[in-house]
Amino acid sequence: LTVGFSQIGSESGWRAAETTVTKQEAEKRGIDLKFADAQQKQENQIKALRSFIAQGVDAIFVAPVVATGWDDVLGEAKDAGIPVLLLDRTVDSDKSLYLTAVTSDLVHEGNVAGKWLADTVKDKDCNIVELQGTTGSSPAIDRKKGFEQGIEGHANLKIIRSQTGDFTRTKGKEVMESFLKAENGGKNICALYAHNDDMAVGAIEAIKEAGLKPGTDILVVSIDAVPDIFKAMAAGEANATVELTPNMAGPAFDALDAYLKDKKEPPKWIQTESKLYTASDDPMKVYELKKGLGY
Amino acid sequence: MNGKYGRLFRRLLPQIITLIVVLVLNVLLFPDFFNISLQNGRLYGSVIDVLNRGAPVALVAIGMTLVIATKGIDLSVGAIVAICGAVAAASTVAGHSIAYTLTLALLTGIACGFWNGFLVSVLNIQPIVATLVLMVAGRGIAQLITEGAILTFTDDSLIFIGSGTAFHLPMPVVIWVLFGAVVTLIVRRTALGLLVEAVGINRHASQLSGVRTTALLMGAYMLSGLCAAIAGLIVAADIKGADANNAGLWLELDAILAVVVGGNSLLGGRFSIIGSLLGAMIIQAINTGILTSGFPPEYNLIIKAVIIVTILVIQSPRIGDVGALIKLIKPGQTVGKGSHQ
Amino acid sequence: MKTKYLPLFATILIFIIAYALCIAQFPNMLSTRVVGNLLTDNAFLGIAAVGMTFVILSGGIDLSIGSVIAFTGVLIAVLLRDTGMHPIVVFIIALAISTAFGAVMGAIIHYLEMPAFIVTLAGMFLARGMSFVLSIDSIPISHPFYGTLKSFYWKMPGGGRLTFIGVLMLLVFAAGIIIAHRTRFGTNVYALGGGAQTAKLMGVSVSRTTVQIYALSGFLAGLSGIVFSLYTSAGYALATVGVELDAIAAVVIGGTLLTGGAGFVAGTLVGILIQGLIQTYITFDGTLSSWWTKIAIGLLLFAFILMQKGILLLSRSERSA
Amino acid sequence: MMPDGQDFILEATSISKQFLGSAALNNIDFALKRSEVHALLGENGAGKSTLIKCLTGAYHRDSGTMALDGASIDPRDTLQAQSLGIGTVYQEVNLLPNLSVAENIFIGRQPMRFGMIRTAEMNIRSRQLLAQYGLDIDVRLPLSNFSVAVQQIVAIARAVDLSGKVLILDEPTASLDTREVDILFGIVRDIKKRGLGIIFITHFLEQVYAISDRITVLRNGRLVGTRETASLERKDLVAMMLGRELSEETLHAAEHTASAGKTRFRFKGVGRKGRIEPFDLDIAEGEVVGLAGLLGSGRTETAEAMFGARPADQGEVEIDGRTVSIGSPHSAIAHGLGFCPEDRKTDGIIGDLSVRENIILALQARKGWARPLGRAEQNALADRYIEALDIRTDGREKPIKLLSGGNQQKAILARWLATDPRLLILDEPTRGIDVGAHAEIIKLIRDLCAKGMSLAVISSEIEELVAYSSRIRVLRDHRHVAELKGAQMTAGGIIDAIAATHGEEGNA
Ligand SMILES: Nc1ncnc2c1ncn2[C@@H]1O[C@H](COP(=O)(O)OP(=O)(O)OP(=O)(O)O)[C@@H](O)[C@H]1O
Ligand SMILES: Nc1ncnc2c1ncn2[C@@H]1O[C@H](COP(=O)(O)OP(=O)(O)OP(=O)(O)O)[C@@H](O)[C@H]1O
Ligand SMILES: [Mg+2]
Ligand SMILES: [Mg+2]
Repeated sequence: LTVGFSQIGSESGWRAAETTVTKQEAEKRGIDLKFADAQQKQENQIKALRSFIAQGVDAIFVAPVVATGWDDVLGEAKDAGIPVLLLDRTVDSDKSLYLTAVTSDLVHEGNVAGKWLADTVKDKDCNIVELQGTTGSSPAIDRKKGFEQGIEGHANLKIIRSQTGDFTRTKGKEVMESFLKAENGGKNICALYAHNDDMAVGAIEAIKEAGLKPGTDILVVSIDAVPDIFKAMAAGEANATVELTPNMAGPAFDALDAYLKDKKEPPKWIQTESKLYTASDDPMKVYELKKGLGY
Repeated sequence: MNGKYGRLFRRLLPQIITLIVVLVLNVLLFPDFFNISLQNGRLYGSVIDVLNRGAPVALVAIGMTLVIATKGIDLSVGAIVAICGAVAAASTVAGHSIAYTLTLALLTGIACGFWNGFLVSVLNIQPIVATLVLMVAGRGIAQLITEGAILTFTDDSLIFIGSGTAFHLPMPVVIWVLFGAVVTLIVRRTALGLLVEAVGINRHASQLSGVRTTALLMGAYMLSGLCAAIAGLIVAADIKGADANNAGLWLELDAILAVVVGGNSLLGGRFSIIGSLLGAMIIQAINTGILTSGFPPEYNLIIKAVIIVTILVIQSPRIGDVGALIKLIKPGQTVGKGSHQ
Repeated sequence: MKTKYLPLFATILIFIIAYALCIAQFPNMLSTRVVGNLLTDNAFLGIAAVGMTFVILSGGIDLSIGSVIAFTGVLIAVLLRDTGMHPIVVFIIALAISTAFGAVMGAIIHYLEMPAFIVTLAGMFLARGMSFVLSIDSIPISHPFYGTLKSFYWKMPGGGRLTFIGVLMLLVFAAGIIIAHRTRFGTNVYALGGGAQTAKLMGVSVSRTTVQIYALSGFLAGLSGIVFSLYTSAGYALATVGVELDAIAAVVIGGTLLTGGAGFVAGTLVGILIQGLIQTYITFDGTLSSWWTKIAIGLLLFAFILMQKGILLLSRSERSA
Repeated sequence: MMPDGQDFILEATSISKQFLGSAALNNIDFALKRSEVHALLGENGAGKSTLIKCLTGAYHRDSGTMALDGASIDPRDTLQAQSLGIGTVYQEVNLLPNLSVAENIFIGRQPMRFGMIRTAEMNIRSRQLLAQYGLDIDVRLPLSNFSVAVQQIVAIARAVDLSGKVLILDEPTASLDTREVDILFGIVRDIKKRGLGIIFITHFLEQVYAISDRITVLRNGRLVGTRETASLERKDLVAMMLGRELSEETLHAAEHTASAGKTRFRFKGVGRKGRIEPFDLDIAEGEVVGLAGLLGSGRTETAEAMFGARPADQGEVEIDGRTVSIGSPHSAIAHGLGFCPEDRKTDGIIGDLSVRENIILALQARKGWARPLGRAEQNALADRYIEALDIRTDGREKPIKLLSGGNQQKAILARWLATDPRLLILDEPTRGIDVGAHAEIIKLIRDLCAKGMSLAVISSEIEELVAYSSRIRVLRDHRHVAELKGAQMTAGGIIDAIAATHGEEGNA
């Protein structure tokens, strides 16, 4: 069985882990995985899909970089009789064009983070600063939306500053530094919400350098659950993270298997769990578990 | 002596004025901009942030200035930053000493520069394409070293480079200021500066005059590699980890911008390292200003573009030449000034 | 053989050799599907690269095209979503804006004597920023006219499709070749690349030509944006990041000198095809990790440049011998 | 005589032009008649080229008025001047090296059909045009494929073709040999008959007397006067230009006595495939070897092979009896060689650098980057040569590209003299240099030889070669074919030796 996998690229540790896990899962099942890295470009993904079709693979996995613009190429795959499975993000094409989508719910992730914060601070007034992901990317848009929904109805919670940190540690740290300066040395800030853990890890450094205690003076909540955030959590410097599992391929392969063997149509959306981790979840243990996954 | 410094000052006046204007804008947006306090034995404040965060661009701009002076360009610096950060991280994680790690990282940078220089000066490949090769492949090499993950390390002496303090200043600030001063002195106290300028203006004529153009070009790219390596160490040490995916991303554009805002011509020839360093600070001051201003991030790029265009229009060789501005508005009119031969 | 055409022939030769090598390894690559894909997938890049060729021939550079493509796409999507205008009207508006954008950059470059690199870099920031302001979300386009345009294709024997946008790219290249070699504007572009001062003394209107060149580049970037919106049926502010570098690489691989004055529009087409070939090859291979993909692209790029140098050197020494 | 307004085709009154404070032109009046060749003369830096550029819109004059055919004109750029019927050849060959010869000739006025250029037609017409100048080349090739001389002819052909009323030639003959000059003059006389006015700038006084009807002299940006050529004595003309008399002794060089010392440089079988056939050449201390030949005969190639600019691929070089290898200019300079190239614009000046930096460059390169010349030392060197060679500049810090052509040439010469070479190779050293300076340079060459320096000089001016050479090599078709010594060294003898080649012009 040959499966083509069009990955977005390798812009973060999380994605590297997803790639690793996908390769591991394929190997486990004896599947020949054709891997294509799109360097963050949709046009490259479309090209890759077309090449897969031209090669005549048995199925295609794609982690779409953006939701729109897939109708044509998915149609071509359908014409060629090749099932397409979406990993980690979905597309807004007609549902008949793909077999299934294995994704988490990005809005839900933000929501979980928001809810956690609302529950944690209770009635206390809390000024939140937000580190957004890359402007225009769907996780940035949806995680922002979800978080805002999560804190809705809590008038004491207020997002006072929101700026992009491009999903990177360096920018996370730099932007946090400017937040701290702008908000009275950080004394106005009660919590930090970062769209991914990497930015949170960078921001934690900035908070420490400003002479404040992350996790105590400023609460830190973020998304992804990469190993390094658990280290921070163990040190009491981060408070919560929402897991985005890198194992999207496992369920996808299972669905594909069932479909090819028994012609069993899987559900159109296989949602992965968005698990909340806090300091009470034995962070060091999770860290050890996750360390080897290629994050 | 006085005359010499007077000339230098006049040459840098536009940059100094621009920097002041940008800083004043920052103060208008954020009155506490110039507040500096001492925190844990280290100066703390937005201005210090500008100096500190501007370190990678400033360092890379030093090498880029010389490369541009030779009529070249180095697009690979961002990738070299990633490679050297990854090399350093991998080396400490493997348990090597700090001296070994630093040497290895810096040599790697120089080797990358050597490769670029070889393509440009010996194989005569156009600089933009020659360095494009490493720009594309280099990030892959860095990812190969870290396997796509962020390679974190805990070696305190390495971390010191990024977040340590010397003379109450963050280490990156000390490094770029010192390194900039050393390179400026070397280039200006020897004949190197003159020879580089000659090569950049007319390579063939310089060669016929006995200038070793190949070696000089090679040297310029190697210096650029070295600068990128130092920047790579700082970037990695700053976050205690090597992020092969994002370290130095688009840094080449910022560095080139810094060189040009610093008043250097992209066509090669006359150059000023101090100008480029001022340029780097101007750009960082803009970036920091945008971050502290509190505008939504959708506007970041527009603000940056508008400020850059404004700066360049003001620094344009045609400013003061009101005619040019009028002509821009209604082309067809003549300007009462001679064009140069 | 005329010296002038050597780089072009060298590039074509390399492409043929490389394609043959690919087929030897993956016989599947000799299919009309692959050929059709090569044209369709690179249509937007090719169109933008034609504009870039003119800019580079004149000794300039245009870093804004990637952003302008994205901006055009978002603008079209927004206009189609929010107004009842027909796509053709929207296309005209989009082309007018992108052309004007290019013309203004050209005017700034000429009249304020500022380096093209920086002016177009600012243009790149500005166009990208404007697309964010228009919409940070990706906007789908579902106008029936898009369906109509996409339904124009010729199914080649073997299952490959010769699409509307693929053919459009070829037409743009043909037009580009004619403009470059058969019009006064074309000669003026080469003249500027040979030396603006001299060109001026010889009576070339440097100001008009410069503005026209960047306007043309803006126009083609806009056209490329239309093609890209057809290709993806959407407008997205983060699309086509870094396309300018791909375009520059294609132009240069195609044998055009970045210093200006020498090169061919036709060479750019080969450059585009070579880049597409590299990518297709890597996908067919399918064993490379993300990082090895990058390294391989870099090395293949290098190999092409070296081969080009080699062929040129060989043929030169043969002639002088 | 017709009334004034009718008589003059081009009239300029009180033209002034300032460059950053220094006045290049000061209230110049200039009038060109129909059907006349008007020589514009003056020392290097007198303002001749600047005046031309003001007349053709390349520069914008600060003040003054112009009239063409009695109607007031104000050309905004060269394009407009061209469309008014003023064709110009500027001093440095101002053509586009990357365009084909035909495109250079026809740019902006290509034959068109249906909005498209008729390339074939354009090529045919270019060929026909150049044939009038005895040039039979492939006009489809890029201009850069051809030597400066050919480019010069192309520029002239283009300007002549363009000019409906006025033709301006700024030192068109600087790199042409006698045969080409004769052809050019034939054409100039032709168009003069057609009623055009011709402005002609040169430093060759024989040419002035051969072709011109009237002479206008400039000095230091001021008008000295306009005279009928027929009534102006050569000696008076020189005095007008220099503002002083030039002694007969310097003007007419005395016979040079070959004081051959011991042989110092020995080039044995040096050559380069496809460029220059292997040749033997010995040069003794204090000797001047002249290289004569037609354009494209391989003189420059000889020089380049000797200096390692395009290293020889065969033969060997001995200096003082020891075999050395010269693989690059750098090693040549280390061995005491110097080379002043013929194309000063592309191979000589470093445009944006100052006169001082240009002068010290080769010396600095020889010393290496680590041993910089002190500023005081640089200043002293620069000042010395500015004075010795009479380089007209507002100061040693002026960018060399802003100097007049002849002064640039002198600065390049200074660059090499500053290295104190043992063998100096000069390729057309006196191109574009005025009479006064010309005499100075010839004197300088003699002095240098007397001090023991050896020289190899390439020049298209045969008189000049005779004046200072100890021996003269004659080249033909990329081969050294004859050597003339002593009594054989007369202008006639050289021309005969060269003429043996005539008919089968080197086209390899
Ligand atoms: N663009 C410029 N900027 C400043 N000075 C200039 C410029 N162009 C010319 N000059 C100066 O103007 C003076 C006249 O120069 P011009 O070229 O007209 O001399 P010329 O008579 O043509 O000399 P030559 O015989 O050497 O060609 C010179 O002193 C020169 O240095
Ligand atoms: N009249 C001509 N017709 C055709 N080709 C020519 C002519 N003159 C020169 N060339 C070409 O230009 C090339 C370079 O000539 P080059 O100037 O180096 O020769 P040269 O002997 O140094 O002459 P000079 O120094 O007088 O210009 C020659 O090899 C020849 O191919
Ligand atoms: Mg002159
Ligand atoms: Mg010659």
